Amino acid sequence: MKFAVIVFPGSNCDEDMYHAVSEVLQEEAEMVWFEEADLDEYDGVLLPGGFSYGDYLRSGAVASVSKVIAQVREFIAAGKPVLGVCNGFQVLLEMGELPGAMLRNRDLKFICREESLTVEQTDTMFTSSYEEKETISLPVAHGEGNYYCDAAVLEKLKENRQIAFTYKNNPNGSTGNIAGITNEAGNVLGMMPHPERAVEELLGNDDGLRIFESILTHWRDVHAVNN
Amino acid sequence: MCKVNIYITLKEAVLDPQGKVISQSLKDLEYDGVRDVRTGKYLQVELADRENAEQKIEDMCNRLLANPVIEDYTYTIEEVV
Amino acid sequence: MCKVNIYITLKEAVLDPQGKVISQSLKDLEYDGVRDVRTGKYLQVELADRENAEQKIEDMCNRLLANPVIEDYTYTIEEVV
Amino acid sequence: MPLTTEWTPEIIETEQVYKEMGVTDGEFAYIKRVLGRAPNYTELGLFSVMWSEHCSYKHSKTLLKQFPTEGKHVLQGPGEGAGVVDIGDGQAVVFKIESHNHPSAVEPYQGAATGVGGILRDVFSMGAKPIALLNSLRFGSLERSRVKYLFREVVHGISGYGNCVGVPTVGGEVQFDDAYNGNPLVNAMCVGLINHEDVQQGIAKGTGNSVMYAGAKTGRDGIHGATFASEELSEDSESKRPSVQVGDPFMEKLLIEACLEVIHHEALVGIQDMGAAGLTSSASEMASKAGTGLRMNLDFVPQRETGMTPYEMMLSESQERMLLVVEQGREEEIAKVFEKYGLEAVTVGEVTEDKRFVLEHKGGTVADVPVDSLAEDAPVYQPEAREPGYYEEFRKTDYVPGVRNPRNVLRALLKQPTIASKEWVYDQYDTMVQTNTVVKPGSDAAVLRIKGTDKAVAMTTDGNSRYIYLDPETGGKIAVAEAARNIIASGGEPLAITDGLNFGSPENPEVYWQMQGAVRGMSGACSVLGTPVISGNVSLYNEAAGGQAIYPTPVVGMVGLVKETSHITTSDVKNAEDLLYVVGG
Ligand SMILES: Nc1ncnc2c1ncn2[C@@H]1O[C@H](COP(=O)(O)OP(=O)(O)O)[C@@H](O)[C@H]1O
Repeated sequence: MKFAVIVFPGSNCDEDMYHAVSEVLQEEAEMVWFEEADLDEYDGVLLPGGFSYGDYLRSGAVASVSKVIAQVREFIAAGKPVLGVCNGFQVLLEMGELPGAMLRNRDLKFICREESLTVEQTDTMFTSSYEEKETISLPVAHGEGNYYCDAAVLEKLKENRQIAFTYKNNPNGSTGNIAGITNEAGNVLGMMPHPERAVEELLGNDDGLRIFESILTHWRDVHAVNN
Repeated sequence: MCKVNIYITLKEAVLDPQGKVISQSLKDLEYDGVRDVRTGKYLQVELADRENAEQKIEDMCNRLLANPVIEDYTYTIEEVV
Repeated sequence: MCKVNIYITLKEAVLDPQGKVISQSLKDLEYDGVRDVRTGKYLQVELADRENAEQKIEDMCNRLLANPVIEDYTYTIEEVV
Repeated sequence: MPLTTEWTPEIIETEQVYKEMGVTDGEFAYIKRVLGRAPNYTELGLFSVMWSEHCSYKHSKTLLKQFPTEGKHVLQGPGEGAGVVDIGDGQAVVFKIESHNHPSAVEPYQGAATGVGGILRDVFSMGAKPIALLNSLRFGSLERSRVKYLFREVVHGISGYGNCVGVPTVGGEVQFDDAYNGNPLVNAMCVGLINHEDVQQGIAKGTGNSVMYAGAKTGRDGIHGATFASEELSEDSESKRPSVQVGDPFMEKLLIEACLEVIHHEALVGIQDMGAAGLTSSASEMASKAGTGLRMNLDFVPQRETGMTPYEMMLSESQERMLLVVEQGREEEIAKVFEKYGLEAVTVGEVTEDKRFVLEHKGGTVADVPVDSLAEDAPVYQPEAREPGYYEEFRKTDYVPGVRNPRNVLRALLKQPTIASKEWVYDQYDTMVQTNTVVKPGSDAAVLRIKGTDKAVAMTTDGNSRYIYLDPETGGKIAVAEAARNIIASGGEPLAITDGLNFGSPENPEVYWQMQGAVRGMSGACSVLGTPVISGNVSLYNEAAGGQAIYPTPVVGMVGLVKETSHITTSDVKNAEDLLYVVGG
């Protein structure tokens, strides 16, 4: 499977994402500068964390109207997997590919620490390697991770089973304790916690690896069928 | 040339923790009459041209400057000669 | 009661990195006439009392809301009955 | 005479305008001798910043000479942007500490943020990829609302800048004491990783080569910052407030990427950041180090504001700027690298043979001085030292703490902000970005693995200013020893240190006595432990309005090598019923 890690000016978890996929998962990955992108040759798109365009104006806002975005939309429309982590999630929200918006953390501070999460959905291409309702731990690192949507949208997210992860101890004020959601079609996952920071025992946590393994498993299944 | 002032505020339904913190700090500083504080953004945009400014500005706000899920905006235009 | 609108802007000589990025992004979106963007804060403060509002607001701005080292502020007061 | 007008040489002399710029009568006479005439306003500006304490170390040079600076691992000692230490396999670590005390006292968010930005540039201008940030902070009593505000905003500024550029902040220390009520200390340290062959130098070699300016445009911000940093804080600082700069971490991130790419370009001859004293210090130091001269046309300097004078451009401390020397005729190639990141790189001058520093503006020559006179000939002072009365007093008493109820004492100690958990601080720092952080804040030293190897580096900042106040020499030893213990307890072997010397006015003999003692103690400990000093920073005149000096506060930043990741050890208790031992004195 071949992943594209999209690099916006200011992205800073791009190399971490690349490392997780290429060194740890041992799959093919390339860093793709937002201006030079041709996404046709990739099987999965990873929107990394960081501070695209310095997070000026609103996190992810400027990136969401930048050059590569039209191609990302096509990629999504084609049903291929797109994972947005932290700033990547914010970009997906600003693009309108996922519902809701991100506000500043309730306590107005950046927070960086491990958080306990509940895996709410396991029948997605991103979470199939987890157990339903399993508790996992992933690091968060964000200043604007307070997920907002109105009651109607929240209802719909629940109904469609789009909530992938929730926080056990809501660190930022997110509506419905939401840590990650998928789109209706199920091929886009946006999440604030950083799975790519939790893929190695040496760094104390590898709970995040199974997200990448799930994507890979799904891709292999689809491919096996197609072949 | 014209100068546009854009005021972006959080929708009323959206909590404004920063506003609350400021409001509390003002009370701590013993400004008794403070009832409520809401925070927003103020953008000053200079356009080369007055023509179609309204339309351009609204377009910019909808596409980039404001996020309609959480924010409202208003603006004023000042012609400069 | 009165509503006060406070506009806090960076002093002219102070760098505004946000404004620069926004301005560039608008240009990339082909809004050609954009000459300059400066960003600031917009605060809406509700006071119980119109009396001495000017003095109170200036005092608040100097002490807490604005940092005179890098920011300027202006405000308008609207009486509400 | 206010500095808002650019006075003529005659008025500068007769009205002693130079004093406003911190130049003494003696120094002015010396400048006149060097030039054979009175300096014009721009030239005086150049001398005043280059001869400020911050740039010239005129009151501390003789002390710094005492530090051991050589050792088998040292590849580059003091003298460049940062020091370089070998860690095997053709790799090295690059590190330095830098203070931003005065700016942080007046605009804590930006002061701290730009402090982080500055130390990052010192490291990546050496060609190293910044892999970690640390800091060392001192504040007054948290009971004071102003101190609370400073504390909150400084931490916010460090996190705002460091998190955005994507360099993890992995360690630091915070101490609260009334001694810092009027003058907080904000020291930032950066550690970078580099391959030996990539180490850059800030030199302007090769007559005819081009001098290029890259990064942010120059504005009027921070004019006279270096002079400002070399004075006591006073009521007058209010009027100098616009001298605070605003940082743009987004620009810095792009600059890091572009510079780490450009160092592999063979057309690059030298590179240096524009730190304190901006264009003046970077340009004159690069030429002076190479034994060349430099001619710049200021019309080409990218300017953020209109109508800037040569004086303003040369003294501006606008952030996120770099100066490069590039082979003649290959400027385009270099500019292309920056362009990819949306950055501007333009030619502003050339390297000359005549060892002069010449500035042109609007068709005329606006400054022409010997380059070494700026960068090397600053006066060196040997201040007077006097043992303070308190020291004699302290030595007479034999203090024995009276502990009646150990439980209460322990509780009271744990409640001290200086001792209590610093989670509130480091939770706001991205400690994990770059995914190398094996040991995060909260243990003895931070430990980062080096990808592609089984090695790791341990790093820490330490310094207990109370000890140093009570006995500078012993306190200085303790600071180095504590840092070494932290490294060793984490599984590392101490390699070298960077030091941040924060003191009051060196012109106060009692303060100078503290400086002497602390440096003697640190030097001694460094020699014994085999950890040479490879870089550092001096921040003097840390005094509140009214002349109350801070505690003498040298800070030690130490880096160690962990040979195998299996050696990494953390300080937390692992299992119930494990035995605890006390080892050593
Ligand atoms: N206290 C110190 N101990 C050792 N070296 C020092 C000390 N202070 C400054 N230096 C060294 O002197 C050189 C110049 O320092 P400085 O002017 O602070 O650097 P920069 O111009 O990069 O800010 C640097 O190489 C620095 O490491």
